[in-house]
Amino acid sequence: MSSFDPRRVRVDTPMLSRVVKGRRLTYLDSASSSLPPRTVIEAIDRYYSLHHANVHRGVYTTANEATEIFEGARAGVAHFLNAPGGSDEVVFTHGTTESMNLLARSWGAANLRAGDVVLVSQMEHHANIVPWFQLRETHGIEVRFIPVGEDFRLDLSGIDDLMRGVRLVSVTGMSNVLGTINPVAALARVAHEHGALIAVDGAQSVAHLGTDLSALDIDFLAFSGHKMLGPTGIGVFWTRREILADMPPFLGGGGMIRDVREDGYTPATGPTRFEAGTPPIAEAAGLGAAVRYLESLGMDALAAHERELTADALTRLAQEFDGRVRVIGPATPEQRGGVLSLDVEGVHPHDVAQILDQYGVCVRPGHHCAKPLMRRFGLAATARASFGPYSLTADTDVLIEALGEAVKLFG
Amino acid sequence: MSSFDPRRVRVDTPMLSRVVKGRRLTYLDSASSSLPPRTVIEAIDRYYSLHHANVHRGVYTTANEATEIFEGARAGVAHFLNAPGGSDEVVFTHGTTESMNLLARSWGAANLRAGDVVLVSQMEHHANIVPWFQLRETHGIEVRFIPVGEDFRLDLSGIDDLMRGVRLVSVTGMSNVLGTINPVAALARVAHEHGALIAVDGAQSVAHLGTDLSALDIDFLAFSGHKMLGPTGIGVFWTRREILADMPPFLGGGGMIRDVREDGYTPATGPTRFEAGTPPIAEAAGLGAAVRYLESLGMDALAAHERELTADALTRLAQEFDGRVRVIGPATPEQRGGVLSLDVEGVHPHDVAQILDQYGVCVRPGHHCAKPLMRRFGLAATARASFGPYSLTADTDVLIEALGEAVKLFG
Amino acid sequence: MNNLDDLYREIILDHYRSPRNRGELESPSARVEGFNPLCGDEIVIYLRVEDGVISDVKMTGHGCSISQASSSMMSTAIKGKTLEQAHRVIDRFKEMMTLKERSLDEAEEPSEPDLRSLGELAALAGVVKFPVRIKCATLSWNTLAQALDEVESAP
Amino acid sequence: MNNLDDLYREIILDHYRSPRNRGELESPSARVEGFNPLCGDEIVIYLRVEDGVISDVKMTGHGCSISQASSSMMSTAIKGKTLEQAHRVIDRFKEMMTLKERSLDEAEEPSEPDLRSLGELAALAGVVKFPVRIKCATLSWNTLAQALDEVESAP
Ligand SMILES: Cc1ncc(COP(=O)(O)O)c(C=O)c1O
Ligand SMILES: Cc1ncc(COP(=O)(O)O)c(C=O)c1O
Repeated sequence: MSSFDPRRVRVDTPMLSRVVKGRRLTYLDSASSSLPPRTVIEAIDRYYSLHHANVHRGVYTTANEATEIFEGARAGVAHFLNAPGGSDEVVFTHGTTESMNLLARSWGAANLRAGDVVLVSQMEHHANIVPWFQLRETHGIEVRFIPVGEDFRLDLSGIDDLMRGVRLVSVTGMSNVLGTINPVAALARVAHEHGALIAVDGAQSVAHLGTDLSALDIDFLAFSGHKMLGPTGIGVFWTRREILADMPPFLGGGGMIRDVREDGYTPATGPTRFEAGTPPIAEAAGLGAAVRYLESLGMDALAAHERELTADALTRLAQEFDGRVRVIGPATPEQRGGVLSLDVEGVHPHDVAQILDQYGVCVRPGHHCAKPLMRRFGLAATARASFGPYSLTADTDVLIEALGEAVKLFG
Repeated sequence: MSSFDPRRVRVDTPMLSRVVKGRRLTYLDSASSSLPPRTVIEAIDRYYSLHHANVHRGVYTTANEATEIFEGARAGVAHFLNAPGGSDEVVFTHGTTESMNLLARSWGAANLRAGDVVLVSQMEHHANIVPWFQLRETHGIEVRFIPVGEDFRLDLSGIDDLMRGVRLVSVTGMSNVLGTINPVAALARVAHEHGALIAVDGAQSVAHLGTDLSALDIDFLAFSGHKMLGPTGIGVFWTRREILADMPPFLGGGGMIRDVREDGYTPATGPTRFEAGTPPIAEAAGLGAAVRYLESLGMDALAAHERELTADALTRLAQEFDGRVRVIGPATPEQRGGVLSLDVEGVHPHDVAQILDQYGVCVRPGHHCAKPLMRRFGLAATARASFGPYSLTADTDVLIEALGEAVKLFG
Repeated sequence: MNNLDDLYREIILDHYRSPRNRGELESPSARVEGFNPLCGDEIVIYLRVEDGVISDVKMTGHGCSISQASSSMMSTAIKGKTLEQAHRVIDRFKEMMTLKERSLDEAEEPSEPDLRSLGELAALAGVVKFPVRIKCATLSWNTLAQALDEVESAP
Repeated sequence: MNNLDDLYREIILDHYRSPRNRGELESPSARVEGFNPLCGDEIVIYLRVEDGVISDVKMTGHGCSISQASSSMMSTAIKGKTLEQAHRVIDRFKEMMTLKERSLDEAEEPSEPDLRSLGELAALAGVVKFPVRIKCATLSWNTLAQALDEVESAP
């Protein structure tokens, strides 16, 4: 056991006091969205009650306070990521999805020509697929997929062939369906050797493993606040200062300009260029509190905790159900996170989730926005259970109890 | 006096208890961002504490609750706007700015050809200018400006000439600098007579005047939550159901698809097609509470209240300062909202705002993201005071007291 | 676990495990696809209509027990029926499924006469207590309605 | 209103009302533009440097009292000075303006020796109590530093 105490986190998390169907909530859907601690909720509340104002260009006291909270959150995120260039590399977006679109439509549209290849993987979330398909339509790029092997890991055996013509490798740090943790550092080396850049979809990996950008030699990173104990409506796009400086604007509007005349406009410099319109200010207050909270827990301890839970759950699911409950993902806890995609023999994932709800257990049925991956394994859907900092082995107990009912009911 | 009571609103608004420089806050920056009432803050708090989960595809109890809150907010907004097609016409975005970009890049890119004209006005916010400039770069459209007359109103004398080649008229319902309320219904008639469509930037008008979409024959509407007592990070794009059905997707990612294969994707139908990624869920909870609150106040009463305050302020500013404080905007309270852009002779707006802050008065100096308009009137900046539902004539008293100090200090 | 039993009646599980009328029809009078974007359920209905009578019906697709059982039970309920009769079954079934909208706070059991006229299909009445599942139960019915439209509007 | 008096010293208001060295220079040794995106302040500095001495300086642009007074006072402080001396003035001025970073909680008055060596410019010391205005005060100085760079790196 690490020194990290999930029970403290539970006390901090108001949602875990919810009672559903007469049972305390067994929240196993952190891969979809995590439960924010009170400190995050209060940061938002306090912002709206005491410091709310639009940011930038404000001179009055509360506008300065709002700006300090907003820019303080940016600095907090830069610290959390250990970003080599500090705050000037942190762009606030509205989520991983917007961050990936920003990457495709700003950097991608400016730097990729017809025939250039973007290499993604078969286990990507749609957020790291559809924007590239859209760029294919407008700019004629090629989108190529790294296959996923039977072991639920990237099959890199043909990587040299795959890299032909590749200008950007864009992969998820950790699969939101399989739990697979990808070898990002190795992929970064390969990409750079081939003169390509590398983007990481960090929606899961930043939240559950942490990311040290000064140690990891990547070029772009995207993630969401709501998956890391923060609020909805905010995300981050990170890239190195030199790259950011050359990226053309994405969305147009107030804030992202230096000048607008009737005959044209001049974009602003720095992260501002990509933050058109009133930014997510209260959300930044919440995200700032979330990264402080995560830092207080320690990302390593948190990852170790989830690894332990996963190892325990993998073992017990195998023991209890004798093959009737299959986990779609790596069977060993090494190099995988706390995401358990369940395939219950003879029971549709929708029904699994429905039965589990009767026990207050929250799992998510569906394709988890990863249809190419589901197709690869011949599945329409899975029932996905996923852990967070507040998860306990007791959650696995209830999961197993409820799964037992599902198996029994459907005989 | 209308039956509407701003004092009740003040009691409901936590920010108005703030004390700054030993003075109670005199908040005159609602055109930038409005102060949310407790009911909005609590809706967000309650959402995160009791009902937080990712929406859609959820089967478990709290995921259903979250979905109901989110879709309930959509229905609430549809009701607030009296949208003829109901919720199916309401797309949640992250603000007016994103809504205008969605309009330009989805409808605009699909329907406008090189040489087609988008007619905006000289008093537009950058959010309704820069996206069209960007479309000019990529699609070769022409962006034409309706001039603003010396009376600070649209000069429509040459409208027939201006309409040549126009496919879309896109104007603000109310200027965020001048307070001018534009004749949207008349412009809609002109646009439709010429076979063009009309979009309204409702950032100010929806919040301060209200919009009845069943009475107003417009085609597109964009606005922001944070300007109408709601949260940051959410906005709305509205269009008629038939138009929405034919619009191609905007951003790509999860949620906006029906299917994704390795060789392509099929977009979803309805508002969902434009809501890529995890949407602003807590923000929708807050916006839902905001529209309920605004409906309880009554938009007509609210508009009347702000009109009274404006009439009073216009008169008193003229009396007190004998021309040294000029209001850049219509001099009569008819057809104008509660936005007072001040030009204080010999005192830079930045200094005006700084001195006013000493009195706890919040006004915003700058170009208010309307540089073409500022240029039109030969100004680099103004100090803008703007009213909200909680404003009182007592706020104008403090404003005048503080302006007196500014005038005195700079002699 | 009273609630679960309401949803997963034995007859539903039986239709789920052994769906009736699975398969495709060659040159059908109508072939219509249905899709529930929320949970990914898919259905394809093939109808053969002769002299105003649904002489054969087959279905493919995948989905949860509720959507699969509902479509299976539907197929037995409409096979051999006139178009007119099929419309009536659809109406009655959808009426049963919209009870929730009538009594929003608490989904009541439908009254007896409704249920009797629906036969086996009455087993799906418990679905109204699980509002998210209503779409699962109605998918095949909406798709059938479309198929009937197609047949009726054919030249 | 003690605070306001700290910011708006009489000498600042004087320079704001009657800015020194306004205008342009023909064929200057350096012409550099500065811009504060936050409040829109703009400045253009023209330098004439002869034999390592700033023989003339002119400025155009617009901005608030602090930015205008700061640039006006700067122009009188550097005119006739060697490049070397100008650099020293810049350093001392920026030191005064970064006090806030040293004592974050409460901006202290700079210590006496610093102030004396700055002459008139010491009047701007109060700006550190208004953190948002520091950028107004330093805009012209950063622009000047760029202009000196340009002169010094000229072939
Ligand atoms: C008229 C107008 N349009 C657009 C906007 C932009 O709104 P947002 O910054 O919320 O996207 C604003 C507010 O700044 C506005 O006043
Ligand atoms: C790996 C991965 N990428 C991207 C996303 C999209 O994140 P969001 O919906 O917050 O934009 C998710 C979460 O759904 C994810 O798990």
